[in-house]
Amino acid sequence: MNGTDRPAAWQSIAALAASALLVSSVLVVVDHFSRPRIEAERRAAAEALLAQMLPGIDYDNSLAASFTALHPVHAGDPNGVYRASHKGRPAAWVYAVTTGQGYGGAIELLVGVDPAGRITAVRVTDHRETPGLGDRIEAGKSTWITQFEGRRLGDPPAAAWRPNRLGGAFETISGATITSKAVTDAVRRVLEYDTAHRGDLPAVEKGQ
Amino acid sequence: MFAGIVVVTLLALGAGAGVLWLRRYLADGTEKLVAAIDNLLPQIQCAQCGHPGCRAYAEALARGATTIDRCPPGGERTQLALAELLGDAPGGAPLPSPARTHLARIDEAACIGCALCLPACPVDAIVGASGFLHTVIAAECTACELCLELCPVDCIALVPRPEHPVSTA
Amino acid sequence: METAVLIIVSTVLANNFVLHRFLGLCPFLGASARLDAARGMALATLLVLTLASIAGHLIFRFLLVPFGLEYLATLTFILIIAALVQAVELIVRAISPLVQRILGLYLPLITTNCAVLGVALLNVRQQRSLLEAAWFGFGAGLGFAFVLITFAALRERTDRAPVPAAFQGAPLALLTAGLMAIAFTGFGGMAGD
Amino acid sequence: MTIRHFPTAPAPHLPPSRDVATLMRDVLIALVPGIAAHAWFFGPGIFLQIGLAALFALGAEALAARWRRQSARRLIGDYSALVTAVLFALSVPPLAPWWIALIGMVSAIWLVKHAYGGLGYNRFNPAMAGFAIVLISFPLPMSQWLAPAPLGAGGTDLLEILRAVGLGQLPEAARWDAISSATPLDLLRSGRAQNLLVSEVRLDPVFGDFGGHGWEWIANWYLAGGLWLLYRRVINWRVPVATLGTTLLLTLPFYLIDPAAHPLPLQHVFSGALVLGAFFIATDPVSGASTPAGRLWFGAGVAVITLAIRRWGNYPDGLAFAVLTMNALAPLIDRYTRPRIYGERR
Amino acid sequence: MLLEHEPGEVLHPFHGGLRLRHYKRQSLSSPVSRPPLPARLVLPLCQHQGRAGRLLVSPGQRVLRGEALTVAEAANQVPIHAPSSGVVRRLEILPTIACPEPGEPCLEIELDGEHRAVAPAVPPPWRAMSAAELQRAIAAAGIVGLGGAVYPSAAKLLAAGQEIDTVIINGAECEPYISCDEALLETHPERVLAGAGILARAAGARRLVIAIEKRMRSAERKLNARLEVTTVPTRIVKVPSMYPEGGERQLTQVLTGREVPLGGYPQALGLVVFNVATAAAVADAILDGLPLVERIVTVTGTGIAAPGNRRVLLGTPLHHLIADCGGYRPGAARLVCGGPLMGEALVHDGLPVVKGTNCLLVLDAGEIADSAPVLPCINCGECSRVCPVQLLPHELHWAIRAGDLGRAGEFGLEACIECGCCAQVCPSHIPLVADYRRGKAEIHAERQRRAHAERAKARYLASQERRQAKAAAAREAAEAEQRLAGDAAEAKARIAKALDLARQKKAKRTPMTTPAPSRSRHR
Amino acid sequence: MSATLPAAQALPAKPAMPLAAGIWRDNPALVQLLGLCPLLAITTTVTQALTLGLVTLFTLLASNTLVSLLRRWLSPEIRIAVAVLIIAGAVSAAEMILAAWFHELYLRLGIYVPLVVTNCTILARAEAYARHHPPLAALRDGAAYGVGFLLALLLLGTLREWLGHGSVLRDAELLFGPAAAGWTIGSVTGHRGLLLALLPPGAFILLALVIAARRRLEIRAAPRIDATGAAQVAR
Ligand SMILES: Cc1cc2nc3c(=O)[nH]c(=O)nc-3n(C[C@H](O)[C@H](O)[C@H](O)COP(=O)(O)O)c2cc1C
Ligand SMILES: Cc1cc2nc3c(=O)[nH]c(=O)nc-3n(C[C@H](O)[C@H](O)[C@H](O)COP(=O)(O)O)c2cc1C
Ligand SMILES: Cc1cc2nc3c(=O)[nH]c(=O)nc-3n(C[C@H](O)[C@H](O)[C@H](O)COP(=O)(O)O)c2cc1C
Ligand SMILES: Cc1cc2nc3c(=O)[nH]c(=O)nc-3n(C[C@H](O)[C@H](O)[C@H](O)CO)c2cc1C
Ligand code: SF4
Ligand code: SF4
Ligand code: SF4
Ligand code: SF4
Ligand code: FES
Repeated sequence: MNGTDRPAAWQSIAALAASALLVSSVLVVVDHFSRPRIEAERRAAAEALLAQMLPGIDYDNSLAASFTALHPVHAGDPNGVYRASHKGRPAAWVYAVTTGQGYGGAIELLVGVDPAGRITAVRVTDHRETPGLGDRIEAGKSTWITQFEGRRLGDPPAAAWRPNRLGGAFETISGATITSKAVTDAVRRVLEYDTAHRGDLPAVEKGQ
Repeated sequence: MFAGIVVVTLLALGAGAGVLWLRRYLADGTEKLVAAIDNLLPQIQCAQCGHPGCRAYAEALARGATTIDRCPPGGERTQLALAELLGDAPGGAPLPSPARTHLARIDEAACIGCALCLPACPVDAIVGASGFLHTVIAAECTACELCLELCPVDCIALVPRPEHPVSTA
Repeated sequence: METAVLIIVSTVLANNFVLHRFLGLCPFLGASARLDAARGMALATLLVLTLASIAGHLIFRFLLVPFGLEYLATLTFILIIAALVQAVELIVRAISPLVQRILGLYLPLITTNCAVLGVALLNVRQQRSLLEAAWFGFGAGLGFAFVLITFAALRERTDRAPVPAAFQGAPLALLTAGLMAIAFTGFGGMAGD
Repeated sequence: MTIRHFPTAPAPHLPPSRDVATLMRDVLIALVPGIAAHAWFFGPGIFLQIGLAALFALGAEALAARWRRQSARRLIGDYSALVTAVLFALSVPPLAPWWIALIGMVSAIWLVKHAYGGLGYNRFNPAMAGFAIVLISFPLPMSQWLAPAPLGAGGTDLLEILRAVGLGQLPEAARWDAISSATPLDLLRSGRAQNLLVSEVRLDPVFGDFGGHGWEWIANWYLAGGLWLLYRRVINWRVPVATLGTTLLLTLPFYLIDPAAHPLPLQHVFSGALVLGAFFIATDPVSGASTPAGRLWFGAGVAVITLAIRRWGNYPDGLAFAVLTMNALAPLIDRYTRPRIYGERR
Repeated sequence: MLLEHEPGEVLHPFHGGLRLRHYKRQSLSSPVSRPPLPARLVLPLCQHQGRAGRLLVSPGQRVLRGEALTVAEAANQVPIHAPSSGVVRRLEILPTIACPEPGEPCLEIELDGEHRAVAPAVPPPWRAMSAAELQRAIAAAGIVGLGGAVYPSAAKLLAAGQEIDTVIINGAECEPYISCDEALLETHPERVLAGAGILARAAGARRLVIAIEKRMRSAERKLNARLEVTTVPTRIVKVPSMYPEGGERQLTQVLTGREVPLGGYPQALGLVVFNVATAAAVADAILDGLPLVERIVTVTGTGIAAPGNRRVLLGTPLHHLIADCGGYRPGAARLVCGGPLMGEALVHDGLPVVKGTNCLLVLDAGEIADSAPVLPCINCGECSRVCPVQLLPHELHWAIRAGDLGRAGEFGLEACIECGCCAQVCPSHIPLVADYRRGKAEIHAERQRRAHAERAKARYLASQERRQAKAAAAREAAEAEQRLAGDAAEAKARIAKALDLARQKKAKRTPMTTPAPSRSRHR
Repeated sequence: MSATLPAAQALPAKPAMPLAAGIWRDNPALVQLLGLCPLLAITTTVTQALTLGLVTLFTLLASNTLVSLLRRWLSPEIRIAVAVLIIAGAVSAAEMILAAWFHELYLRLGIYVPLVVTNCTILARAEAYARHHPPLAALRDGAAYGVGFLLALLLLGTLREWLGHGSVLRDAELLFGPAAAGWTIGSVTGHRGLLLALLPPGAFILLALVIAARRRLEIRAAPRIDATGAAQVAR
């Protein structure tokens, strides 16, 4: 560190710090301009998925903010719920549930239910099923998952809440009977839970 | 808002200072590396690498002051071994060594016994004394060629080593 | 402990960093031509990945989050990784010149190994705790080391085969990586991500 | 007296005792009983699959020979492509459409074998790599198995088989009952997911005495063929013994502790591809380990991974993946299991 | 070292090996005879592992049978003797079995057909001789191992500091076709026993084990009938026929259950192994004063009209010998010196018989494997299953093909005994042993280079030191005499100039045309 | 923090025809095998490939220009450290912009956007070229190599999307706005393609085939480049 052509240690550090200063200044500016938009986008993205769950339902609260964790007692009980409200009155419920009966492991689902107990939509949020077979439960991969819309307990009757491959009323994904059954079962369980416990759920508070 | 600038700058300062501090306070283990490199060199001591002897070349390599392709006697073999040790890519191929195949021979009829070649041989392979005939010890000559240019009567030449030395008397 | 096992099964087998997450491919291809080189690289990366995972977590939690500076994660992480790599190199050199000889060459290369930055960023995005982050970094390193060493031993054999000209070198290495990835597909589903 | 000249050659100067083509031919012969049993239980579809796979494999081999400027006759004459084709065909469902064989064989022969330099140089088992590639790419046709003969009516009709394989149309009548039926391993898995007891799962008619119905008999015939290969010294005892032994060893404790929740160890051995794999697939010399101890490790590894995938993985059977994984590890295993040299102190 | 059992009391297995069909009957059916004297003999000066001795004769000189032609002056030298009487014609480089191209220094003797011998120096009774005297006598008779290794037999006994406890006589002739040892045992069992006894005494051993193959029943009977000839306790052991049981390491393991240490010799275990023919040659030398000038050679194979064993003078041309065995059959396609597994194919039959020549094998086209194409190694592991040294022959093959000698060394290349088992069973028909020979030669050359470099380094350091000392002395002297410090600087300048000149010359020699590294290592 | 560049990455500067070098002869992805992680990870659709390619191009341009501008002030001690800082800054800026205006794409690309920092091509261009050349030349060099990388991404993206999904340019609206929704060629849903192409093993294998094909073209064009020569070209 003593030759004339090599800078002293403090000089190197200073140069480094100076460039760090410059670079971070630029980033601070970029952040200043992009931050509001990013946050808006982030919120919108979170809402968008939940909004998919409630087609045709009017609500005026933030679904993402309305989440309440539930404590499953039995296997198949939902582990959380989003509550939609319209003008202060409950408009719909979106249950989050996990079933362990998938082919490759746990399948996580959202099940939307309207006040009449009818399913508004079902979406898979996470799963480990075989690509090409079980993964057709994803909305983006096939329309299979939409067949639950409008169904409710009793329609079809409880005995027929299973894939047609197993003698039920629902379509089966070919080559993935197990997956189909797991999802069908899980949806039925949510409806049963909804019927039994909806009254116990806390109401949507103001400002949520 | 300025927190970002401060944090990054401080971090850069801290990291830079820390590394420099470490560098200053910790010794390094170059010695062993030099020994390892030296061990791979052909020990012909011909100085064709531009350093006075193999050890000096090893030191230069350990410092990173030169490249691994400077030793012609070592040839491709040495270069690959050095590349392996030092993690460099083998570069241009140096000239292959004549060492295995050749040795210096003094034409005894022409030698005038000037002894000029004596000090040039890095491995003391030339025996003789001023005014007497000189010879090269075949077993020791590394064919480095250092002696060739020094002979005033051009009596030293590199010749192929006899392949099957027949040891009949 | 169970988390640790799950994380390690996941990072080594089911979601291997190199074969399924595509992190650290440059050294995977670059340092796998010889087995001993691969061993050195594997060890060095294992060390740095674990340390970087922890350091990244600490910086994020105690420096960036309190000031709302999450957007500076990339910048600060790369800074800290580079310093870390240098520091590790210097310390190793001081403690044992021998280990330095084994690791020394590879340490500087690690700065540009995207697995290191990747592991720090993934920790943040997947909101791991400090302990989880440490295991994750370690598991990622193990996964990297495992496939790197295996791959290097394989390449010692493929290198001596009469491979068609168009496939020599990189294409064959990538093909091999692809077949290893196929083999590892079997482990899919064995652990979460 | 004139001096007479002779052409020279390196020692030894005895006629060779065996050659590669004989080895491969022996493997093919040893597979015959198993194939016959397969046809008996699952109908003649298997012959069609073997024919198609062989056709594509030899075609691919011939083209590769042309590109690599080698003699196609010599390449095909070593029969190794045929072995690859037959083992592949035995792994796919008998009603799989023809392009499964095409894609599987072309990738096996070109990508897995010739890109690496051809016979002797491939680092992965071509048949298993080809199988894994089509399994991952086309899970649907690859998971549609026929029920074994006494259980299902469909599938044995030649015309329907031709339609299924040629056009990808599954037989109408049999669509739900005989085709796409779960194999015993599938049932064990789904049973476990639903917390059923093994005894309950085993009530399903696809189960036989100790393996899957039909499957167990096919496996028995593979076993017979495998033993013949052992007798002929085509394969070394270490890989099959290690594979099957490890399977039994690993599953026995579970069964002893809780027979209701865990299948009989023999069940593990005789369902799926384990017997075929232990004698014919894990024994592929080229892509396997070659040291004596290494072969034991290789076989044990195949068994452990197969069982782990059956238990925790995404696929009902894991043999192909297990073999491929161990293929990748084989050079490393070889490296660390060098036998002690005569006179060497350890 | 205590052994649980005496050597040969209990037999032990060795790893690998081959059970081969033997084709010995063909050559054993006729008695051992002598071919007629040839017109001239060609004697390579060096017929063993080591160096030739100093030449004692000059062209034109007349020599008698048994007369020494060279004399040993160092431990690794062994003399040769004239097998018959005649005139030394020339000393020239001539093709030999060891070096067919270009050849090695040989003496050519034109025989006079009289076959006159030197008057045998009447040897003292051997029981009166000390071990050292016996060793000297064995050395002077030019005796080397006739089992194939042609290592000087006396040198084996000299092995410093090692107590020899048992002498093993190796009659386990395990290669197919070769039958010269069995023929010897059949015709001269007492010679073998006598030689064995002398060797035991020369070695200071207290036990003798004679190992023969299981099927040599009649030889066993004959040996047992004459056991009194030896003077130490003697055990005749029949070992199962399993190639390469005749290898001394394998034989040691079979007889004692112990392995010869890697890189060592049986002497390390207190054993020394000699071939039966070596023992008989010792008897000839010590009892009759006849040095090693002839040996029994098996001439056999499907390409030979009348296979048989012949007692042949060293230096006899091979074609002379073959003619004596009825000549070639029509299909003869390959001429091999040695057995089918270890033997070397010869280019022509004009080469002379030497001490190590135990068998001439002529095979017809149907029996050789030329038609079988060489395929790549399929990793089948058969080779390692049969390798008696427990090597991984295919790994050696890969390492050598890849030019990675270090790797080959790690895998034990130098422990390979070149028995050929691996190549015999290889389904891909890879000539593995040829690879190993090449690899060993390269390792040997590399080791020579290394040793040379080490010496050069030492000499360089010494010269540096001396020069510095001289420079320092010169400086001191200069200072003392108040002269300009000229010498040292001048010397330095001279060296610098030398370096410069060399470098310039180097530069002139460029541009370099060396090809780039040839192996394609992708990275 | 001055990491030494490995020899193989400090590439010789070839001033002539930078565009040809960047795209074909020294293509950073296909020949130098740099930045393979993003190349393999995100090329399941053309849209993603294009986005990441543009981010990389942007970063290369920014870093090459800035390093070239600063080249007189950068001492060897800190040169690389500063270059890394600049690159990280550029990438962070790009990341924020992406997050703000192309949020869905930002989510899909995940950590591979910030990982552009560790794409060695960028540092290699800064080290090998930008620090010796004036800004305009450095810019041109950055453009050549950036476009080369972008084209490799696009090629692999097209192959994988086409084989795996049976479409090209699906989800284009995420990058180009709603108007692009109709740009998709081929079917969007329901197609059962070669699933392997979309999965990690397929990515490796397809890249291997692309590189082999490129190699083959090269061997064809110059028949005298033998096997070893070709192997050396592609490290
Ligand atoms: C490679 C492979 C992947 C599979 N993946 C799934 C899956 O994701 N979901 C599922 O329910 N079954 C899966 N299976 C199980 C089979 O498809 C099984 O035959 C099925 O559960 C029963 O057949 P079916 O659905 O046609 O009646 C898979 C099977 C294989 C061979
Ligand atoms: C593979 C192999 C086979 C051998 N076979 C025999 C044999 O059959 N008979 C024999 O006497 N020596 C055989 N030898 C030589 C022995 O190892 C040993 O050198 C010899 O018996 C020592 O006796 P000698 O020095 O008297 O020749 C063989 C060597 C090798 C490497
Ligand atoms: C099915 C089978 C199992 C065997 N198991 C063993 C065993 O466990 N241990 C053993 O030493 N030999 C066993 N053998 C004997 C071997 O075939 C062989 O004789 C011996 O182990 C040497 O093997 P190698 O020639 O491959 O080295 C077995 C043979 C067979 C056919
Ligand atoms: C005992 C034995 C088992 C074999 N097993 C396989 C196999 O599982 N898969 C395969 O493709 N080829 C197999 N082959 C054939 C051949 O070895 C294989 O195609 C090579 O990998 C091609 O280089 C086998 C050959 C033998 C002798
Ligand atoms: S060129 Fe090689 S041999 Fe000569 S001095 Fe230099 S290092 Fe030694
Ligand atoms: S004799 Fe000449 S060529 Fe030989 S080592 Fe000495 S100086 Fe070099
Ligand atoms: S020749 Fe060497 S490697 Fe081959 S079997 Fe004999 S000892 Fe083993
Ligand atoms: S016997 Fe031949 S083919 Fe088999 S492993 Fe040995 S060398 Fe390879
Ligand atoms: S791009 Fe991931 S390590 Fe280089």
